[in-house]
Amino acid sequence: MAQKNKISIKIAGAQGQGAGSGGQGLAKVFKRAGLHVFGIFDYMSLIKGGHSFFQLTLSDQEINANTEKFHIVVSFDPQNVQETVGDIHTLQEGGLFIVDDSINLKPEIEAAVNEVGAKLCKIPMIKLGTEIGGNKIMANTVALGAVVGLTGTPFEILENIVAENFAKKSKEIADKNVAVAKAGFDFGSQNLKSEFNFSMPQSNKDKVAGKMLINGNEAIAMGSYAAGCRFFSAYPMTPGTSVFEWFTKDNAKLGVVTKHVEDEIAAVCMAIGAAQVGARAMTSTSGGGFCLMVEGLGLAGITEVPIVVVDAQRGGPSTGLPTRTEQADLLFAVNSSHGEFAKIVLAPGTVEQCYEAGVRAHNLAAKYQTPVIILTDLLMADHLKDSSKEDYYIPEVDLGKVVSKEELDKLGEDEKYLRFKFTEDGVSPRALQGHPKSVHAPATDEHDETGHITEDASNRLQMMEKRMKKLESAVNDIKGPEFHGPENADLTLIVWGSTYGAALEAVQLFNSDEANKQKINLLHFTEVWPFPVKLTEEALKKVKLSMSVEQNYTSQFCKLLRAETGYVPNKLINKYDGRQITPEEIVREVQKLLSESLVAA
Amino acid sequence: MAQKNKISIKIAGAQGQGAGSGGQGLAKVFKRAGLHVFGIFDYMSLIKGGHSFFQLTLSDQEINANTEKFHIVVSFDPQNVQETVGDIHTLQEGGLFIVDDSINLKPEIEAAVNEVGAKLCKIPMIKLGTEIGGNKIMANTVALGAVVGLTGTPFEILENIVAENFAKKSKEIADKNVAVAKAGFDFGSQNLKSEFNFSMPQSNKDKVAGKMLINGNEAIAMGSYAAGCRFFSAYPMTPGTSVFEWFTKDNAKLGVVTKHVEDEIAAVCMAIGAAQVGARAMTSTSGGGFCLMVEGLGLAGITEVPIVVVDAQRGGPSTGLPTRTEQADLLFAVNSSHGEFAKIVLAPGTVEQCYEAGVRAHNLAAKYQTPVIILTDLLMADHLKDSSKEDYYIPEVDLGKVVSKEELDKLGEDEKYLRFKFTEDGVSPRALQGHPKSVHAPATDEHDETGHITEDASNRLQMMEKRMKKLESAVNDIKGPEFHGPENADLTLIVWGSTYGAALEAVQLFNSDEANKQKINLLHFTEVWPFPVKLTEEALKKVKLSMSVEQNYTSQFCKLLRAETGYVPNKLINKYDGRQITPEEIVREVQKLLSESLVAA
Amino acid sequence: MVITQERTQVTAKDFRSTQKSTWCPGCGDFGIMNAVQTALVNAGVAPWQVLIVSGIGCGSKLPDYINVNGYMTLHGRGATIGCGAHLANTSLQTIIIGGDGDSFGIGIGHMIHNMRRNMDVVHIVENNEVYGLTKGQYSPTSKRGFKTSTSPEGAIEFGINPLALALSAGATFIGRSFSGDPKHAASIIQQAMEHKGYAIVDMLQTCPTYNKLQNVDWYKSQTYKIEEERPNYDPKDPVQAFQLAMEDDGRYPLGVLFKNDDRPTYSEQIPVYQKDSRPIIEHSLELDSQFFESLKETYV
Amino acid sequence: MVITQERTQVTAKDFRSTQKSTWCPGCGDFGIMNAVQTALVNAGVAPWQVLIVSGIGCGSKLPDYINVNGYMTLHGRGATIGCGAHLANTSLQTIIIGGDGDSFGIGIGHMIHNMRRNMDVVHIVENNEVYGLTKGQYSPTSKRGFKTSTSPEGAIEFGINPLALALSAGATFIGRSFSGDPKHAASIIQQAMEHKGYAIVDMLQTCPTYNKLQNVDWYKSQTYKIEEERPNYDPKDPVQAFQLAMEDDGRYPLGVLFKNDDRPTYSEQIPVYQKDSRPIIEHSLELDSQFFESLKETYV
Ligand SMILES: Cc1ncc(C[n+]2csc(CCOP(=O)(O)OP(=O)(O)O)c2C)c(N)n1
Ligand SMILES: Cc1ncc(C[n+]2csc(CCOP(=O)(O)OP(=O)(O)O)c2C)c(N)n1
Ligand code: SF4
Ligand code: SF4
Ligand SMILES: [Mg+2]
Ligand SMILES: [Mg+2]
Repeated sequence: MAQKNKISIKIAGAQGQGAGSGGQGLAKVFKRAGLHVFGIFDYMSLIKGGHSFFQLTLSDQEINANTEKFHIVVSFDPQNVQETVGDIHTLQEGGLFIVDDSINLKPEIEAAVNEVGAKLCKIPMIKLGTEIGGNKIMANTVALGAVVGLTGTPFEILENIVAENFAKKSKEIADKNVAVAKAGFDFGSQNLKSEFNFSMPQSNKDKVAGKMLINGNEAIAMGSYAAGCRFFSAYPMTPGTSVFEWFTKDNAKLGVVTKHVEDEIAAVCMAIGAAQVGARAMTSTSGGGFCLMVEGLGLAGITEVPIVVVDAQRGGPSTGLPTRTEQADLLFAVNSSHGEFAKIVLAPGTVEQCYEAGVRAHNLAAKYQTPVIILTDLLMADHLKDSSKEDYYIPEVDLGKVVSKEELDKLGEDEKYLRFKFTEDGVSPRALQGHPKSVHAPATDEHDETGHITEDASNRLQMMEKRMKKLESAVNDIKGPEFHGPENADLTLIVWGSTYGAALEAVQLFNSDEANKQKINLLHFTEVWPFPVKLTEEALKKVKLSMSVEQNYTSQFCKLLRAETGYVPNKLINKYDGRQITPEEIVREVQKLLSESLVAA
Repeated sequence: MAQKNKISIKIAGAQGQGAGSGGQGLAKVFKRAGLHVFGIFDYMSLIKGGHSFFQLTLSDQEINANTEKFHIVVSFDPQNVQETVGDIHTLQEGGLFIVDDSINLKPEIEAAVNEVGAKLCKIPMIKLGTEIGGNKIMANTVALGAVVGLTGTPFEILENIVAENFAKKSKEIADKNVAVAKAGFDFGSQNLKSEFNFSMPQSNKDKVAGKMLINGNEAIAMGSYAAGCRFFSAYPMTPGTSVFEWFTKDNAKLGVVTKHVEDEIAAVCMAIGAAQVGARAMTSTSGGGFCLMVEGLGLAGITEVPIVVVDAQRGGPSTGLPTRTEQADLLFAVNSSHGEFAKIVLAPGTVEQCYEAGVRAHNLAAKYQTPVIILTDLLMADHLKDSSKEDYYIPEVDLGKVVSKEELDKLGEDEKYLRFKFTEDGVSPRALQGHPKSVHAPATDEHDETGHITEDASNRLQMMEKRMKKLESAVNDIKGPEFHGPENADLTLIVWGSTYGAALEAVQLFNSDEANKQKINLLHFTEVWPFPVKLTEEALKKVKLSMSVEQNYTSQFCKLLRAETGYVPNKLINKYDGRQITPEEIVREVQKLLSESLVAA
Repeated sequence: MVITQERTQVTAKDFRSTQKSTWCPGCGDFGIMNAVQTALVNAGVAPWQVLIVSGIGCGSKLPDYINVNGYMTLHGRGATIGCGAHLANTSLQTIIIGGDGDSFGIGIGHMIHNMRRNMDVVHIVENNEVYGLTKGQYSPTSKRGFKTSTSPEGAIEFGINPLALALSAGATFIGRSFSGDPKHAASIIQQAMEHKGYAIVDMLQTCPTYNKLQNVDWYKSQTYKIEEERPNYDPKDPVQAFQLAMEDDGRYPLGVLFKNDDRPTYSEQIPVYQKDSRPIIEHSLELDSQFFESLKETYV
Repeated sequence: MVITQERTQVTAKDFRSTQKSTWCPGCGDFGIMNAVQTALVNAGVAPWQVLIVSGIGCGSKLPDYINVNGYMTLHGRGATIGCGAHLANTSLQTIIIGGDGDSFGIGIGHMIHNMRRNMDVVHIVENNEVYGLTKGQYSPTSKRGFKTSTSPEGAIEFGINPLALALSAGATFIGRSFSGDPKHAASIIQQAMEHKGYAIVDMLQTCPTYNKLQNVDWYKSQTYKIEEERPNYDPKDPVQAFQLAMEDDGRYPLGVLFKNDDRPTYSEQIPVYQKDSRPIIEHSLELDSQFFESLKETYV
C-alpha cells in the first residue's frame, strides 16, 4: 500500500465565529476539487466564545482520521488568536500560521511559531473583509479564500460553494461574499503559495468530486428513513440531537411524524407506543438521556415491540464532557434495564456503516421484535467524510413475521390470534391492533401467549425461553469482526465502533513506513450484541499479538470479549480525555508493544 | 456433620385471608419453642384473592432454605381449598393435609391426597371458630392451634403470641382468640398428633428462643440506621418498599427524615441532595425503579457524593413477576449509568449479612465518597430466619476523610478548600457546605479540584484517574468469596447473594447422605464490585469441579467472573421461574454433574 | 376524539372476557370497568377500534379483564405511550387509564404536557386516593392527615387538585365522576371520548381495602352533581371552573367542569397529517428513488 | 425561607469569583446572576449560608460564576435535589435555579410536587423560552409558531402558563421579573427568599442567540408591573391571580402575582423536626444502646 499523502488544516476560533462552518465549507471545496477529506469540529460546551477548532485532513486516498500535526493553522478572530499557542504546537515544521495582520500578537504566540519552526503569515483579513464586503465579519471568508488560494485549488469551486451557501439570503450578500473570497484567494495564491512548501495530494475529481460529505448522525438518520422509519420522538441532547433534527427539519417532505417531547422517558415511550401500533419508530440521545430510557427498553423487551434507540456517546460520567467523544457506554447499553430480554447493539465505525446500521437496526428490530441500540459517539456523530453515493442504497424493508389484514380476515370464528405464540425461533407472527380479529392487550407483567397476565411457573419458563431464544436466532444475523490490512500480521489492533478510523490510518501509517519490519492489521467489531462468539473465535485464531484501542478507561469492549470468549488482548490502550486518539498515538503504542514483545521473546 | 432433622409446613390460602400472617405467627411459635425456622410467603401480584402460601421449615440446626416436600399442608379458606392440588403434591408420603370439615372437597383433591400417600385431616375450623370466637374468620386460629397441638408444642407459647398480636385491639378480642387457639390446639393434640408420624426436631430453647426473627429488608434497614443513616427518600416498589417502611414506621422515634416522593428519580435525587449537605442517606427500590435511578448514580459518581441504593430484585424484565424472586439485575447494577466512575455493589446472602451490608454500605460510601448498591432480591427481602441478637451489633460509624468545622476555621485567608483535591488514593477530604471557608459548587460537568467546570484535557485525565483510583483502593475493602462445607471437596457450588441458603442446605443434604461417596462445598460471593479478583483467584485454586447456581437465565455472575478472572464453572444451573431453587434441586444437579464427569474421566 | 372509523353495532357482550379479575371484592375498579364498556357501547366503538393504554397499579389491570385492544405498560408512562400510539394510528380511539399514583404522582409531567398540547386522547384517572397495588401508601391525592405506612403520623402535604391543575395546564375537557355511579361515569367517559382534544376524567374510586373511610356511602354524601346544584354553571368559563375547582367545602363536584372546543388538537396540526390525514402507519414505505437521490444530492 | 442563621454584613464583592463565564455576550443570564447576588446582599445572606442548586442548561451554570455554595446537577433534577438538601440542612437558604426547559419541561413533575408540599425553597426559572445550551430548540414556554430546528414550521403546541400552573399546584409565592431589570428582579428574588414556604420566580430572560425577537426592547414593551397598572391588585386572592395569569393580552405582568402565608411548610411539619428543629445533619449519630436493644426485642 502506497503511503498516503496528507495535508491537514486547522481553523481555530471562538465559537459562533464561524470556525465550524468555515471548516465545513473548506471540506466541501477540497472534496469537490477531488481530494478525499476527513474533518471534525472540536468545540466546547458553550454557545459563543471559548476556543474551538475545525480539523481537516485532505488526502489522495480515502481517509479516516485526522493527523496529529497540521500544515496550516488559521486563526479567525482577533480575540481568540491569543489562545492559539496550543494550536501552533500542532503545526508541522515549515507549516503556516495564518492570522490577521492588524492583530498585536502576544509574544508567546510568535515564540511558539518560532519554536515549532513554522511560518507566521499575517494577512489582511479584516481589511479586505471590511473594504470589499463592508463587514468585519467577512474576514473569515478572506481567510478561507486565502487557504484555497495557497493550496492551488481552483477558485470556481469556492465561488460556487459560497454562492450556494448564501443563496437563501440575497444575491447582493452572495456576490459580496464571493468578491471577498476572491480577494482572499488572490492574496493566498500570490503571497502564501510560495511559502507553502508541502505538496498537495493528487486529486481525482472524477472519483471524488461527486461524493457525499455526510456525518455519522445524518447517515444513521438517512438509513433509518430509507428502512421505513416514520416516527421519531426525541429530546435534545448533544451529540444525539442531530439524528432527530435530520427528521424534524424536513418532516413534511419526508412524510414523518416527529415529536420533540418533554424528556427522554417520553421520547422512548412515545416511540414504543407508536411502534406498538405499527410505526417503525426510533429515538436518539446521549448517555444521560439513555439512562432515562432504560426502563422503556424493558417494556419493549417484554412486550416484544421493535424500537430503535441511538445512544451517541460523549464524555461521561454524568454531564461530563458534553461536546467530547468517548466509548464508555458499551457495557451499560448491553446490560441496560433490569431483568433479561433480547436486545441488539450495533456500533458502526464509518459513515457508510452508520447508514447501514440505520437500515439494519430497523430491519433487525422488526425481525426479532425487540429493541435495537445503535451505539455511536461524538466523533462518529459529528465527523465529515467523503462517501460514495452508492453506499446509500435503497434497502429492502424487512417487516419480519407479520400477519396481514387479509390473513386476519380469514381467521375462523374460534381461532384466536396469539400475539405471543410460542415458536421455534422465539418470534411470534405480529398482527397489529385495529382489526376485529387481532384484538389483544399485551402486559409488561409476565403473560401468556395471548398477552394476558399470568404468574404460572411453566408458562413463565416457556415465555422466558421464547424471548431469550430470539438472541440465539439473532446472533446468526450479527456481523462478525472484520480484518483490515494485511493477513498474517504480526500484531492486530482490536477496535470497535469509531476507533476504526484512527486504527485504520495507523495500520497504513505503520505498514507503509519501511523502517518498520513488521506488519500490523486490525480487527473491527461493528455489531456487538448478541456477541458474535463463533465468528470472533474464528477471527481470533488468526491473531498473533494483539492490542486493543478504546476511547474509555476500563477497556469495556475487552471485558465483553473476555466474558464471551475468554480472550484477553496483549495490551490495552485507553484514551479518556475526550479527544479522539490519533493514528500517530496508536503507532507509537504499537512500536512500544512490538519492541517489548521482542525483548520478551 | 449430622443430618438435619427438618419438618416443613405449608399454609395455603387466598391473599388477605391470613396465610401470610398465620405462617409468620407459627414461625414465631416454633422459634420460641426452641426450633430453628426458615419461612417465606409465596404470594401473587394482587391484593386479595389468588392462591398463595406460607412455607415454613423447622429444624434442630440453623436452616437456610425451605425443603421441597412438606409434612403438613393446611388450607385455610374454604374457597381456596379447591386450588390446593399443587400444594398437595408437595406433601411427603404420610404427611397431613388439613382442611375444614365442612368443605365439600372436589374429587381431584381427595385423589391427590391419595396419590401422594398423605392423610386427609378434616377438622372443625369454622365450627370451632364460630362457636367459640363468634366469627368464621377465626377458623384460621383454630387451624394454627391444631398445628401447634399436633406437633406437641406447648400451648403457652401460642397463647402469648396470640395475646401479643391482639394486644393493640381489645382484651376481649385477645381473649377470644386465645380461646379459639386453645380449642384448635386441643383438637390437634387429641386427634391429629397420633396421625403425625414424623418426629419433630430436637428443640433448644436456651439457644433459640431468644433469637430474632427478622427478614433481609428489615436487617438492611436496621444496619443502615445503626451506621448513621438519617435520611431516606423512596417510592414504593415491591420488594424494595419494606426497607423504607422500616424507617417511615418509626421515623419520629428513630429521629430520621423520611420522604415518600413522587417517583424514583426524586427518590435517588433527594437522597443525593441530602447526602451532598452531609446526611447519611439512602433509598430502596426494585429493578424498574432502579432503572429510573441510574442517571442519579452518575451524578453521585462524578460529584463524589456517598449514597446507598437498595435494589431488591424481582422477576423481570419490566414489570415481570412483581412478587417473585430473581437475581437478574447484577450486570445492570454493576454497569449502571453511562460513562465510568467508582461504584460498589454488595450482595448479602443471609439476614445477618443484610445487616452487615447495611452497615458496610454507608461506611464504604462515606469512605470512598461514591454510590453503593445493595443488591438483594425478593427471597432475601422477605424470608424470615432466626438470627442471633449479637449479630446486630452497634457498629463503628466511618465518616471517611472529613474536614471538620474546626479544621476549616484554621484555614488561612488564602488557603482555598479543594473539594476534589488530587490525592494518592483518589479520595479527597470532604468539608460540608455551610461554613465560610468551605464555599464550593461541584458540577456534574468535568471539573477541576475546586469543582469548577473545565474541559482541559490534562485536568480531565487526572480527574478521571482520581475517581477511578477509588475503585483500586476500595477493592482492598471488598470481601472475597467464602467457602462453606468441607475443604477439598470434589465439587464446589459457586453462588452469590441469596442462593447461598439453598446451596448451603444442598451441601449439607448431599454430604450427610452416606450414599454419596463424594463431598461438595460452596463458594459464596457477597460483595461483587469492585470485583475481588485476587481473593477469587486464590479461592478458585482450591476448586476442583464447579457448578454455578443462579436465579437468572444468563448466568450473569459467571459472565462477570469470566470477564474478571477468566474462570468458567463446569456447569451452569439457572432457575428463572421466579420460585426459589430448592436444596433438593441443587442436589439432583450435583449428582448429574458428578456422574457425567465420572463418565468423562 | 371523534373516531373516523365506521360505527359498529356493539353490545356489552362484545367486551366480555373470560379472564378472571384479581381485584378485591367490592373494589371500585369494577364500576369503572363497567362504565368504560358502557361508554364504548353507547358510542358505537368496537373492541378493535379502541386502544386502552394503562400504566401499573390495581386499576391499570383493567384492559386485562375485558375484550379490548390494550397495552399495559409502565407505572406512570401510559400517558406518553398512549400519545405515541395515538400519533401513529390516529384512527384508534385512544384511552389512557391509570391510578392516581400513576397519573398524578410519577406520571404528572407527561400528563401536563399532553394537556397543553391538546393531545386527542382521553385520560381516565382511577382516583382512589391511595397506592393500592403496593399495599396502601398515601398518594398525591390523599387527604392531609391520611395515615399509612409511609405517613404513620398522617400525610403532611396537601393533595393535588386535579381539576385546577388540568385547567391551568390547558386540558380542553375536564370531567369528574365516581366509580359507584357507573351510569354517570359512563356518560362522562362517553363525553370525554366524543370531545375533540384532550379530555381528563378524574374518576373517584373506592378502595375498600386501603381507603376504608372513603367507601361508597361516604362518597355519596361527599359528592354532588354540578348540573343539579348549579344549573347555571357554564363549563366554557375558565374562571368559573377555577372557582369551582378551588372551592373547599369538603365535597367533590361531579360532571363536566370545563370544556373548550376551540383549540386545535395536536395531531391535526402535524405537517404530515395536514398533507395526508391517514394514519402514518398506512402511508406507503416505498421510497421514491428520485426523491431519495435528491436527499443525497444535498450532501455533494 | 427565612434563614435562622445570623445575618452577615455582605457586599457584592463577597460573591465575586475569578471564574470566567461562558455565556454569550448580552445573555440575560448576566442580569439574573446580578439580581441573585443583589438579593443575597440585601437579605444579608453570605455565600456560605446559601446553596444554589441548579440543573443543566446555559442558565444552570450560574453557580459556577459566583462565589457561593452551589451544586450543578442534572437536567431537570435541581428541583428535587435542592429539596433533598433543604430537608437535610434546613439552615441553608436553598435556591433552585434552572432554565425553562429544565424547570417546566423535563422537571415539571418535581416542581409541581414541591409546590403542593410547600417545600421551603425558592425556585428561579431562567425563562428564555428556548433551549439555549442544546442550540435553540423550542421549549415548553415557546410561543406558538416559534420556528426552530425541531419546529421548522413553527411550534404547534401551546406553551405552559407558569403562573396559572403554579397557582393550581399550590405554590404559596408566585413572582415574575425580567433579566433586563436586575433591580426589580433582585427585589422579587429577595421577597421570594423571605417568603416562608415555596416560592417560584418566573424570570423572563433574553437569549440574544436563539430567541432574537424577544430582545430587551421587546420585553420592555411587552411587560408591565402589576403594582403600577393594578394598584388594587390583591396577591392573596387566588381568583384574581388566576384571572391575571390567564389574561391573554400578549403582555407579561411582572411582580408578585400571589402570596399565601397561611400554609405550613413541609419541613416544619416533619416529625423529627417537631421534636428537634436543628438540621438533621447536626443530630448526633450515636446510638443509644438501650433503645437499639429495644428495636431488636420487637423481633424476638
Ligand atoms: C417505576 C415503578 N415504580 C414503582 C412501581 C410499583 N408500583 C406499582 S403500582 C404502584 C402505585 C399504585 O398506585 P396507583 O397508581 O394509585 O394505582 P392503584 O393501585 O391505587 O390502582 C407502584 C408504586 C412500579 N411498578 N414501577
Ligand atoms: C437528561 C438530559 N437530557 C438532555 C440534556 C441536554 N440538555 C442540556 S441543557 C438542555 C436544555 C436547555 O434549555 P433550558 O433548560 O431552557 O436552559 P437554557 O440553556 O435555555 O438556559 C438540554 C436538553 C441533558 N443534559 N440531560
Ligand atoms: S387494593 Fe384497593 S384498588 Fe386495589 S384491587 Fe383492592 S380494593 Fe381495588
Ligand atoms: S445561548 Fe442564549 S441563553 Fe445560552 S448563553 Fe447564549 S444567549 Fe445566553
Ligand atoms: Mg390509587
Ligand atoms: Mg431556556
